[in-house]
Amino acid sequence: MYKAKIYVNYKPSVLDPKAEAIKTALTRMDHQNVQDVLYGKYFELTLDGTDEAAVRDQVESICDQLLANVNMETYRFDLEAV
Amino acid sequence: MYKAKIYVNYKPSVLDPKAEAIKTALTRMDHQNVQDVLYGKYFELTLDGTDEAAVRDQVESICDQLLANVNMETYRFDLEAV
Amino acid sequence: MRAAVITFPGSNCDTDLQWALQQICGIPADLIPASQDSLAGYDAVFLPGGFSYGDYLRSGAIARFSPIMGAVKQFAAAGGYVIGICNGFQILTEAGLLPGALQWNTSLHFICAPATLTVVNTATAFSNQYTENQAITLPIAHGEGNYYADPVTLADLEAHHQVVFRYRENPNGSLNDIAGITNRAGNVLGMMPHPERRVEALLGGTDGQGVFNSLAHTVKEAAVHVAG
Amino acid sequence: MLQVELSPEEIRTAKPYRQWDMTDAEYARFTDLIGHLPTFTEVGLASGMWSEHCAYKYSKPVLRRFWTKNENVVMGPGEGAGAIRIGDGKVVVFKAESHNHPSAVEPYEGAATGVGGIIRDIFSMGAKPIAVLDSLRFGELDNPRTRQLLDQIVAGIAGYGNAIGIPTVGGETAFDPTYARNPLVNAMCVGIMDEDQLQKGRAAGVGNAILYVGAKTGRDGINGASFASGTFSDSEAADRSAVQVGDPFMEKLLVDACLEVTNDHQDILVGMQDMGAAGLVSSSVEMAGKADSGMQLDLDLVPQREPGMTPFEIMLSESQERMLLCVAAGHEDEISAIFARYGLDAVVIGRVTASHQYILTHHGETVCDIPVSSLTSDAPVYQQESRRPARLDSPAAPWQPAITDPTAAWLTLMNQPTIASKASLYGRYDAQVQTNTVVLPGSDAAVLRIKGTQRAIAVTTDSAGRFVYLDPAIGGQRTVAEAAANLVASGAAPLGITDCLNYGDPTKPEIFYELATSAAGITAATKVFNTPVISGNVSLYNETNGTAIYPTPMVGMVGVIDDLTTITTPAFKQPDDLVYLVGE
Ligand SMILES: Nc1ncnc2c1ncn2[C@@H]1O[C@H](COP(=O)(O)OP(=O)(O)O)[C@@H](O)[C@H]1O
Repeated sequence: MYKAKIYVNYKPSVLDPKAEAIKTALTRMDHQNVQDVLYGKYFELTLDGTDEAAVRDQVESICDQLLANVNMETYRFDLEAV
Repeated sequence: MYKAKIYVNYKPSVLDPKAEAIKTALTRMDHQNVQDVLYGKYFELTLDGTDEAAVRDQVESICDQLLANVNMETYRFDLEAV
Repeated sequence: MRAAVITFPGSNCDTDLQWALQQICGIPADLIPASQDSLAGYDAVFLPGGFSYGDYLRSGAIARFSPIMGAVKQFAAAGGYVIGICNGFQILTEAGLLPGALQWNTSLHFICAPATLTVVNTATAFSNQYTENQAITLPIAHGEGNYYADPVTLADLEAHHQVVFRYRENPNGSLNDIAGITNRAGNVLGMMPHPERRVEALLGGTDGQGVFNSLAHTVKEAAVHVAG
Repeated sequence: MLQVELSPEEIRTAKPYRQWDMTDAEYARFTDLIGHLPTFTEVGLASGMWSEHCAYKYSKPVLRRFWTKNENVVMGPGEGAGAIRIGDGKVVVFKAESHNHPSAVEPYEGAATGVGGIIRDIFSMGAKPIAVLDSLRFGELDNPRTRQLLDQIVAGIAGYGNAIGIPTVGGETAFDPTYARNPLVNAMCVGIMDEDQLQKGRAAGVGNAILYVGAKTGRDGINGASFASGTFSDSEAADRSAVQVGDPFMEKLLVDACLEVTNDHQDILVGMQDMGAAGLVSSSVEMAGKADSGMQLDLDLVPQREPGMTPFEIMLSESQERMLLCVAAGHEDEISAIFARYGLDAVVIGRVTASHQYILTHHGETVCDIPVSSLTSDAPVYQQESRRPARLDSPAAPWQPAITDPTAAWLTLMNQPTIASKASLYGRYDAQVQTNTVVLPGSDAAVLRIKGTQRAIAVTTDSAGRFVYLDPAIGGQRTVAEAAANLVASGAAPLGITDCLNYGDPTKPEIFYELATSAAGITAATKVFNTPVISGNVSLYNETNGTAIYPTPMVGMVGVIDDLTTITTPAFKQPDDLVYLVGE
């Protein structure tokens, strides 16, 4: 069994309206020292399997096909046996 | 300067229709070995400051008031000097 | 001409489209569940608006894996006409049948409002009944209609005249005011505004009929050519 | 939530029911009714079913005096929603519901699940939902918390209605300090159907199956009904146990599947009801009660999202997007197969029985065995004491505005959020999906054509809390009159109303006076306009730290336009047209 911790974020070149809105809200709330906000998605998948390389490939393809839209997002993940 | 890596997730007892939908989709896509899906939010804040304890308190209050809906979500974060 | 309207779980403009096609524009239209995997016998395929699979991950992200999407891809590859409206547009980009992606509106709000568009390309199968630069008004109703493509893709779209409709006043942050585009081959259209909501004077106007009538015209001409 | 279940004897001495707002006298009454010391589950079910939210124990004497019948009414109060004829063999089905408390605690999900709940009431009757309206009250917008409430509540209504594909076509929004801590979120849903397809929520016919459909049961919103019947205080501001999350995608599948069942399988569908307040217990026991049946349910068969749920939790969970059907014995698989096509689970969890007992088993043990009526018709009803508030006898002198600069005065008025355009709010609602909306939000009433006919219906929601506060009787009349005027201005003939009665704590005599007197005002006006009350909902205990909101009855009215060409809209049409002022 493996646990994959997956991070999906907008590519730096894409303006993220949600992150912008959070930054504006923080400024309004007197958190002017917040320089930068990144807003992403975080997934944890628990996968049955014994072959780490195979599971890694599987997670890669799940990210690529489903969890991230590679037109505007990037992803990375950590895999650990559990 | 500090970087806070913040994870916001639904409380375990709260129904997460989004995670359910993703799990169903994965099953349909022949990823039957995915046992469990958690779908959360991930933020990175970059904050000016020198006093780690103060920045920690600040991040705590940002999470509590803005980034997480404590009615249904829990959060955790790591803080590192950058 | 015979049209297929795909019903994904969570589609909610499928019957509106069928009504507009059939009752108003006289184009026979069948509702096809997304679980089906054949589109034999149709001249055009419509992907309707709505919230397919709840749109819970990203709009259209899960719908693209429905069985019918294999058939839609084949249908498009063979030159068949495919039209995605609103959520249908989002599905087509997720499926790679159209370039780019649809992001959250810059206001972060769902917007339901009439939008005035310019028909910037009338040399397409979907717009030939409009006049060049005609202003038309169609309703928009979306939260994620903010068109994004990387600079190279965007330049490419413009260079090949793939933009069909542009907003006169950009409601959602779309790059280059894009409201609707085709693929390079010109047989796949995606648009955020809803032509099916603007086909009856009773409901405020008939500007949307042009999309359906253009297509009917194109299909009829093609049939005449084949017959001739 | 109690984790350890007390024995009947321990319950008698430890009185855990008090924390669920059940009194010692009610406990004694319940014990008498069932003939034994209640088990933990039994007393828990009674606390939910005997709450104001389910039993209307304080408001029933008031509701009984509403005028509920005329020649057009096909279904009056008592079912999921009322129904009234519009011609062409069709009926319009509608009801309004409040979700004030949940929205104050968790605005987005509170408002969203409010919309989800009222939609289920409509399609549980077999009607296709064609429109949603809302009625919103907030404190003044200078408060950041109020702005956030407004934003999130509107987002929640939009998030649910837009996704499910039912247009939100109208509503009203006003701001007053009285609602600062008790925002009002009332939602109304309207559906259309053929009269002969009307469905009822009943479980009849010994041996017939009780089918559970939709989302799994979780620990969300346990005993929300008794939560909704409590007031807020500062110390409880963090009461957050009753939050439910809506899943409009699931509900969209439910609507489509349930309508297919009601349209095509009338012969084997005995009854249908949604699981709303007090979840599984209220839907099942009410279905049994209405048919004078008994019922036995096996709780191990109830689809559960979490392990280890107790019978109390299973029965009182308010998980959303669930329906209960009664299906003729032998046809269970036929119906389940339909739901399966929509990707929905439909599970037989019990049967109709010949006795009049309500029997629940869990892990092989009987955890509840009580008369059905002990939870339904035998719930207590209280005649409250009523006292005319002193303020009504010493009204302030009428205020005479002195206008020196009309332009400035006009601008000040237009600047009031209550008067200003609400386009920034309703612009977030999909008002056009289903392509029936002829007159969009922003007018006096919304107008929807009925496809396949020459008719249209007009719908509006109205309330006037400040008027009712100043004069409950006239305020009640005025609320109905305003709704009627909105419809008439659209070219429609008013047909009937639904209502949400939003008040403070009814055990206070002054509050009860406001409730009873304004309801009498509503009744008087409904007779004048020939618009019976065919459905409604009560939200009491809208109080913070002992102070109640203005008494705020909300009226949702539906009218019919027989000919599409006679729809009227407010805008001036042409230069030189004459403008008339009609009335006194
Ligand atoms: N919350 C709302 N939801 C939908 N429509 C609304 C809402 N608030 C206002 N409207 C629309 O704007 C019109 C004017 O709103 P408002 O000034 O609050 O009410 P009224 O003029 O009916 O007293 C309403 O008739 C309705 O069409």
